[in-house]
Amino acid sequence: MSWLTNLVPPKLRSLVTKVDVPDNLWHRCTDCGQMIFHRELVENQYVCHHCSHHMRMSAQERLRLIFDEGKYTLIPFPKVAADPLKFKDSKKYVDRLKDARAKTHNEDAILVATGTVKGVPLVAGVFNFEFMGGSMGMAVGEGILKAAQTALEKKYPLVLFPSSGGARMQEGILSLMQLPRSVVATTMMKEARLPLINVLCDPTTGGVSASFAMLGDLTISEPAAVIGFAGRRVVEETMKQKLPDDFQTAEYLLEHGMVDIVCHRHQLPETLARILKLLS
Amino acid sequence: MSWLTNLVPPKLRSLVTKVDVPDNLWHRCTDCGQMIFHRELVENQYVCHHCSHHMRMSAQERLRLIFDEGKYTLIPFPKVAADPLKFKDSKKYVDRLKDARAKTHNEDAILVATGTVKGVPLVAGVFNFEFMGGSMGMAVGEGILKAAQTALEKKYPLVLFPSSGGARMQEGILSLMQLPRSVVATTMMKEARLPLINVLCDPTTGGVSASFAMLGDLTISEPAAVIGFAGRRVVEETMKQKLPDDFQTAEYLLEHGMVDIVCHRHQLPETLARILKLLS
Amino acid sequence: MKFHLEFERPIAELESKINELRHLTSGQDVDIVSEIQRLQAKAEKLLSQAYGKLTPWQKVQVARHPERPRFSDLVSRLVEDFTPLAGDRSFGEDRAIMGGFARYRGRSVMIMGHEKGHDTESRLRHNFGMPKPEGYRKARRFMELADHFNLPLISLVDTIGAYPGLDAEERGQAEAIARCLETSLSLKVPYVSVIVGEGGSGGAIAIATSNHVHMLEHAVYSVITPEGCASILWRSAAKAQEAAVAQKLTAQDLLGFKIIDSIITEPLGGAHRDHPLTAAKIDQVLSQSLGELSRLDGPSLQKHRREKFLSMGRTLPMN
Amino acid sequence: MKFHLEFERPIAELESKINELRHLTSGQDVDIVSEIQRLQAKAEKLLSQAYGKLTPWQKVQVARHPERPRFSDLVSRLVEDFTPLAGDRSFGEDRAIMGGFARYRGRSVMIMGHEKGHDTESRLRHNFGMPKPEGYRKARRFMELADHFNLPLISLVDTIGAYPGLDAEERGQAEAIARCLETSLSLKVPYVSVIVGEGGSGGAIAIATSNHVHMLEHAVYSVITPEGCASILWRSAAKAQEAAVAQKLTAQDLLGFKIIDSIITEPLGGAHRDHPLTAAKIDQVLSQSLGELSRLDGPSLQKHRREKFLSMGRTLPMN
Ligand SMILES: [Zn+2]
Ligand SMILES: [Zn+2]
Repeated sequence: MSWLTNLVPPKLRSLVTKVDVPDNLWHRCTDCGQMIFHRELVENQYVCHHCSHHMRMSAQERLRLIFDEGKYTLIPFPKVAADPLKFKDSKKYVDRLKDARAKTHNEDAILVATGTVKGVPLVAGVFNFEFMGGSMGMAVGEGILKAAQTALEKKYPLVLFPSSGGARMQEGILSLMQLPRSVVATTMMKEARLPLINVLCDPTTGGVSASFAMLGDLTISEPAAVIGFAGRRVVEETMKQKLPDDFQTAEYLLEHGMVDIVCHRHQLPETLARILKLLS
Repeated sequence: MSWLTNLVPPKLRSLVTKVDVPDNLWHRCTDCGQMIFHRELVENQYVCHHCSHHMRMSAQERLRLIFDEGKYTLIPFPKVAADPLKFKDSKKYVDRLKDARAKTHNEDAILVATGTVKGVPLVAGVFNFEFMGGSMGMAVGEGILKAAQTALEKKYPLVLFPSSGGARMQEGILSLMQLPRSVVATTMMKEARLPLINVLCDPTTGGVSASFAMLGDLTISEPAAVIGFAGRRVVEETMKQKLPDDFQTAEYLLEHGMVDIVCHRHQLPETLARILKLLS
Repeated sequence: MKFHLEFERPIAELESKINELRHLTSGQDVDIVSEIQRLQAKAEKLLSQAYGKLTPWQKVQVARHPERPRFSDLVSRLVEDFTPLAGDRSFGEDRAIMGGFARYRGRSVMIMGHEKGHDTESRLRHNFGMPKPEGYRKARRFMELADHFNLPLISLVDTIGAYPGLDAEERGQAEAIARCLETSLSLKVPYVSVIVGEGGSGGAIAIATSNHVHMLEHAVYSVITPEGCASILWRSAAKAQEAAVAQKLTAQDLLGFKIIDSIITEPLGGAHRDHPLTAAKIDQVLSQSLGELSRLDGPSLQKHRREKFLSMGRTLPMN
Repeated sequence: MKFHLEFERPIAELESKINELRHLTSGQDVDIVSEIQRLQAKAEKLLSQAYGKLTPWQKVQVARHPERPRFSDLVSRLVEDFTPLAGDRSFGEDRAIMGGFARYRGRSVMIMGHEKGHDTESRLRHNFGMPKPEGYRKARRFMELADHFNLPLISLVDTIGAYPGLDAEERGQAEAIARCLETSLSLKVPYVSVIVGEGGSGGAIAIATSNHVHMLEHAVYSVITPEGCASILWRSAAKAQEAAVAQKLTAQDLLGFKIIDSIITEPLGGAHRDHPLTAAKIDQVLSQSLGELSRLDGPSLQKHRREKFLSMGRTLPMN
């Protein structure tokens, strides 16, 4: 199971594609346990053929799948101070960053790009869960701000795809400050009356859910994505009782009034385009 | 028990003072059942000495108790079409109106007045529950609108004291239209950033609660006042189970986030003045 | 047509006879064909007679007809690209009110309305069209989204009233309705309502505080149900028929009081007999209404709406 | 002082000795009096030494001290005519956040903050200062009221974090916090925060997105509790002390990162030893802060707040 990352806590562990997997590799569905041929999985947009489980995918893959003909333009955003806390747990933060960069070929946990979706131009900000659990630090904050700024300049809608365990603890208080900072970005979009859609991907938790991710004009979610503020285990310890099976899933949030649409990945580009055409 | 009115349904029946009660008359507290000397009751602002139960009182009495030295100026408001539906149940609406006017010496279920409360000038709109259960028809709508208009002209705060079973059924759809009409009044106050306080008196239910009464900048309530949309009996029939004893009381609404302050009648002028001084 | 109201029985019997005869002939038997034509003419005459002089109580029954077109029936015929949105963003998703973005005659709009459901399962799912506070809070979100994106707002009203339950009271039913009214009166977009079936009290006005209010011919709109009115004023719910008369709750009465802007005629025998035609008639009025309103700017639309409600009752004769 | 932290024990023993001696003398015995003075000087020196070099973990303990001044302690000393308001207008009254109108140095303000409570009953009543969604929605009401009436807004922050319960998650804890941030960033009134005790994660920033953020000398402010950080990154909550060091959560660290605007010195031996003096020191800083901000108009205040947060981290050295 070399294709399972161990970097993140077990509950966040998921199927992660490597850039260089051979075509004949098999994956096991993290939900139903069935084996799936790598090529088939990619062709099916990382959705299990057997149970429709939506697996996580890299930011690059998502950009390729969302944009028409897989074409998009990456938008660079300012670099940030590296490791201001000189943080170290069992490993130095700088080394974790180095590893994550090597693994993902991304600078940090977000990619910002522009392109068209079924003909509709938009700016997308896509989280990469493979990059330190998609955690939001200063770089992600800059990415979101740059995404909004680009949307404002071009008068495009902004679609954000969070997939994150929350704030990046290794950046301490600076990561907490990304909550208000990312909300400055959503506020600018709203003041310009440009559409802002969040597509919540698995998982959208912690500081990410408590900031920009809940502030879209519309909130779409991928099926079964985990969405919540406190982690399931923390809540379990607090409540000292078993939680409902569907606790913090997209479907649970829909019933609790937090999500507008739970959308199958295959329908996502069409859905986004339909809505954005109505709002333009 | 001649001093108990039978005009209104039992649950709305309450202690009602007549204009000509002799000083040596006794009242029975509708809550604890203790007997109270009329003069003492009036002196204690219609609050039971024994159990602090806040009894209903006429609009005139309330105006006298709220304003400094009992002095205020009544503000007339436009007359409305009489009985446009030619409504009749066991009795003609026009006759009910005639009786209510004779009994209360009021034109309809609201009085609008201006004066000072602990030195703070304000406009008050006070419901008279004795007048057909304080029901809101066209006249009450005009009263509320006039109250807001006067407040706007004088740049005074507006304090409304609903005590009403809801819309006046005998005016049919025209009474339903008082919901949006009264909300035009609250909206004008807010747009002018003049303070709008509702003091919910027993009862504040039906269409009155579903309009201006819930839209104050601040919501104060008299202790134990019944506040809700659907009547308790209707809810009981819907739920087919016993409701909590304190269901729809002011204290229950405070716990459920709908009320800011439950204020003893004796403290009300001081509380209003303190808040309005802070907001001026 | 699976369900017939009491006064529709003779017509229903006639129609079932016509159907029987139709099965007997392949079109060659001239006698039977002419008999069918004769009966059909008679049925239509009966329908036209019955629906031409419906009593207020019969209108209540027609407005509550289980096959009367629902929000879902109408929305599928009135608009394209309907994209339902969900949730009040604080407690739950209440399907007694549905709504979302859509394309109406080529133009983007927000459309919302009460949904009663059409069978046991969907009726339960939509709580029989009786919203709880989260339904009104969702409606308010729709209003605010319409305003934010400058989209005309359409509401289709069909509810017996707000849900009178413990949970609804607990979570502020009154506040939720009041807040809907407040938001409605501040919108700066064209806002048009159609009373499609029952316009029930606060549950209805919460999403009918609009620039133009139209009403289907046999719909009813009142401050309280006839049953509720009867049980309070007559002390007997059985007096509902009497109350319905006294309440003046028909479209014809309401037009007289200048509470509604127009009456939308229904297909012969009521809206439940022809959903597509009903939708087409609504479409016509909606289109005209939105056309008129789109000539006003935002502040004028807001002012128009407020003045419309302020003027209500003021022009009635004084005695 | 009924409660002593581990590192305060030697001082506490000394103080109890001083108290004993005080009971022995009526002030005539010169030897005892001078002994008391000597011990007192020693106690003060010990206090000054201990509090002059508190470790981050000790600061966490001081910030969590059960006798640390609470919202209620401070509000009664900072303002007059405090009029607490209640309710989120949609679900409930959450006493983990308190607030209302008040008069501060003669001027009307809105003041709010987390309230942890001071004994078992009040701790339960205030849910140990851990807000649920209705608490944040109430806070948003306070913000909107402040904006509506053009009143400066003061927040006193002291929470271990938002309540991590099923009900809180169900009703949208994340949404409620996010919405608080959104409202905070749009206010057009002066907004000043003081981190009084614990500044715990999203639960704190929800009411600390202000124009000026001040912090008591021994308060802590972090993205996650040291225990939570340790259990995730060190895989053991027991490593909390180590995590506290790595997190750089002290006022001194945060001033270095330009996250806070100033440090408010605490009375000798910590805020819990002298509530009135603590309030006086907060008062001084608040007054200066509000004075400065009151020179800006509404749009400038909003812009100042947004730019303050946008600039955070941007001026740090790149490597
Ligand atoms: Zn599977
Ligand atoms: Zn009593």
